[in-house]
Amino acid sequence: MRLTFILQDFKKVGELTKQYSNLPDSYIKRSMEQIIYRTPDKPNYLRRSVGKKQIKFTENRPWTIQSKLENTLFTKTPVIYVEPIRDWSIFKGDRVEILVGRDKGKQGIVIQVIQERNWVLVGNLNMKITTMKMFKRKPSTVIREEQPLRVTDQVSLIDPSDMLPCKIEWRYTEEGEKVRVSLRSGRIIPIPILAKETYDYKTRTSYEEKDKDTTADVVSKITFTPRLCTFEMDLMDKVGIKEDRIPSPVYWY
Amino acid sequence: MQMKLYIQAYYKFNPFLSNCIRSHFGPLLNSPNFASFCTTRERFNKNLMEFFEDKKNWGKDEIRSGRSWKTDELRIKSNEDLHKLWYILLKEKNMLLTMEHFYKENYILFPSPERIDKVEESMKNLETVVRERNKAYYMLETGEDGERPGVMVHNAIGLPMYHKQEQHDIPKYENIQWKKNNVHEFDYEECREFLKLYREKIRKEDNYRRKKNNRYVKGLLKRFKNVDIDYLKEIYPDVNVDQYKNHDFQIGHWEV
Amino acid sequence: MSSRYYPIYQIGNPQLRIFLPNFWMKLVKPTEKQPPNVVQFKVPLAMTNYDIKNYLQKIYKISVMHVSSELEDGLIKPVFKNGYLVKEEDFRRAYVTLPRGTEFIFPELDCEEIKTKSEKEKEQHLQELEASYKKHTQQIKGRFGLPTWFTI
Amino acid sequence: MKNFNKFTLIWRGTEYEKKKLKEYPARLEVEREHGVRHPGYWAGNKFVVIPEAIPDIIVPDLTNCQFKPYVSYRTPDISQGEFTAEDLFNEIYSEKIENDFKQNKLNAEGNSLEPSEEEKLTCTEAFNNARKVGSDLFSQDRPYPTREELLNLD
Repeated sequence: MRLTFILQDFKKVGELTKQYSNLPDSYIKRSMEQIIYRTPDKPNYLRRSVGKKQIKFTENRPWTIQSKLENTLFTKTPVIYVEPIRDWSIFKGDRVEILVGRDKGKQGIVIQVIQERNWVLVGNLNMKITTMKMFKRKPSTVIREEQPLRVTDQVSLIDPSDMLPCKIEWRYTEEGEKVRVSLRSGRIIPIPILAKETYDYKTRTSYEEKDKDTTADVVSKITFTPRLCTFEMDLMDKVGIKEDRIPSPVYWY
Repeated sequence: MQMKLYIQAYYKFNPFLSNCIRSHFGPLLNSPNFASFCTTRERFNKNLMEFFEDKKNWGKDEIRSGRSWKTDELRIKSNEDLHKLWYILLKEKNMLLTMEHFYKENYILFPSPERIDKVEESMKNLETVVRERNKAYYMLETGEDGERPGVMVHNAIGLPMYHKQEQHDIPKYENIQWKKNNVHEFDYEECREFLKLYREKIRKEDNYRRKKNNRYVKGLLKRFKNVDIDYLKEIYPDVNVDQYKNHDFQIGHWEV
Repeated sequence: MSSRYYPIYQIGNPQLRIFLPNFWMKLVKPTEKQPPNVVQFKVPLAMTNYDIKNYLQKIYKISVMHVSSELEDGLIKPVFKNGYLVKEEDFRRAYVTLPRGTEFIFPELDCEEIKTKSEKEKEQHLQELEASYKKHTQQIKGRFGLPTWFTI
Repeated sequence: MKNFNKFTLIWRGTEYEKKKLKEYPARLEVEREHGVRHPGYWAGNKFVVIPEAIPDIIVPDLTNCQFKPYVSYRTPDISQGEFTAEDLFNEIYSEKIENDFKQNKLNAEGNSLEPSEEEKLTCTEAFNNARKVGSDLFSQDRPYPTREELLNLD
């Protein structure tokens, strides 16, 4: 797991969300920005584009349709102040105490991390209740949704030794591993297994291989042996094409 | 065997006599050796249907797939394997593009479009590995990198531009036509005013960005009490953070 | 066959060979009525007719009799109502004729099935909700406001 | 939209418009570059095809190929550095040079007295061998000028 990351810009997608989604960077970028026109890649054009490049990050992930509906072309994106954090310390699956609001003092487990806004969702706590009204003689329903909590001051990690909230620090062990340590008791708080979970698999070994996936044995097989030839020369030998004509010299300019 | 070859040759040069041949040598033609010359409807449909996805996946909301190939994984593979993989990826890309168009025409969302990016990424990685190998050979034997060269030159207006060089059969000083079309020199006195304004534009943009950062840092200090100031200085080196740290109107509602 | 640089030809030069072609091809439903052995493709602008023929014959093993292609402009359309115009990318449309007697029928998607599938799921969910609501109302007949566990 | 004016015109329109275009030939000179590379040359109005210039694709046999377009997440992490000229040298020449040095088969200049086939290759021969293939050439992506390059224009 990559723990060393820097959220340098408030416009960028967080590293943890990328890790969870397992999507290529180019796709996230493509789905986020709504560009209407881009100048062609030719020397007589400067690199310009027309369209919307920023979006407002919310609980909806930036590549989904919901976020596209929120950020249409002609909506203004407000400036959102996000406190920069050097080392992210709360992960999915952590036990956490809420310090603010209606559920103050209750403990719960983190379901989701929204790194772009320094937010965290705690399971079955800090809920908002909304009623969907009657429509076409259908019965009305009540929906409960978790509301986000700020990582920096609205939530704190729990020390496993006495189950009370504590402040933490990142330190190195003798073996060189980077670990979280609670300042009060000096105990290591291990990173939960749920933090490694992604959209496609729970753990790597339990991943189900799909129809169009190359198996692990084929990928990790070494077949390359260096020879004094280029890629094309090697293939010509293998296919069995012989060529004697030598190209005449040219001027490059 | 001779009979087969004879029919093959005959059929090859007279494709429109197929009916006559089929009536006589029908069972022979259906053998696998004749597959390349077979003109039944099934045969062609099969090959063209490679442009489409498997029919069992049609109309699904989501089609799961693995990740793209990394450069480190491709560096292990031999040239022959890379050659084969390229064509597999190319076929997959063509299939995805046709399916994307196909769904678009029917007004339905294309399921999991990130597959296109995955395939393109692995094609890009494969190309870099091939280029590395070619470069190693050329640098060892000839001392040059064997690729198409390019140079940074100045435009006729005076702006820097990357020129990708081309092959020619006559030297540069003889080629008058090329000189007319490609001007890589500029008169400084003529372009002076334009360049002055262009520089001003860049500096104005920089200034705008700096001011924006300043405003943002002010806002951060106003809202959050325990900001990591050393880290803030690292991220925004242009902004004078100490100036805003203890400013009067930046202090928030909390007790000092 | 690729968007990379081809070396120029001078007399006595070797054959131009391409190992890693990077042009794409889209099979497209024909816009107008056509004979059954003609197939339409969308290809990049830089592709020639020779390229298209070789591409299909060697990579997909399809025997091609004739290829003709034409350039087509991308659609010009407004971004929103009465807004500014934007042009999509240009492309080349290729008409490929297969040998006589062969046919290619363009497959069709059952759009209605897919569209109704999601609606059906929604309806099912609502029906279940309605059933549970009816059950609930019958249980607490005559004593509204009391919780559900307050029954025998 | 500003950029819309940048798109160039092509020959189309009614007869009246075409006549007008003929009066102002400056507009006709503008042509779009499609990037098409014709396999041949123009002799007057006739196009002569050169069979060597028609690109020939070399396709491998894909039957019984175990590769597929995606990779399963089960694969262990593989780390392999870039393949450089130094690696190639170590693989091909270094052993022979060591052996020759031990057996005193080296010149005063450092060349071996009994050179192998690879050592006999000259610079131009090696270059010609590589270009004999007649393949297309890779090129670097066009770098965009940096801010410093744009500011220091002299």
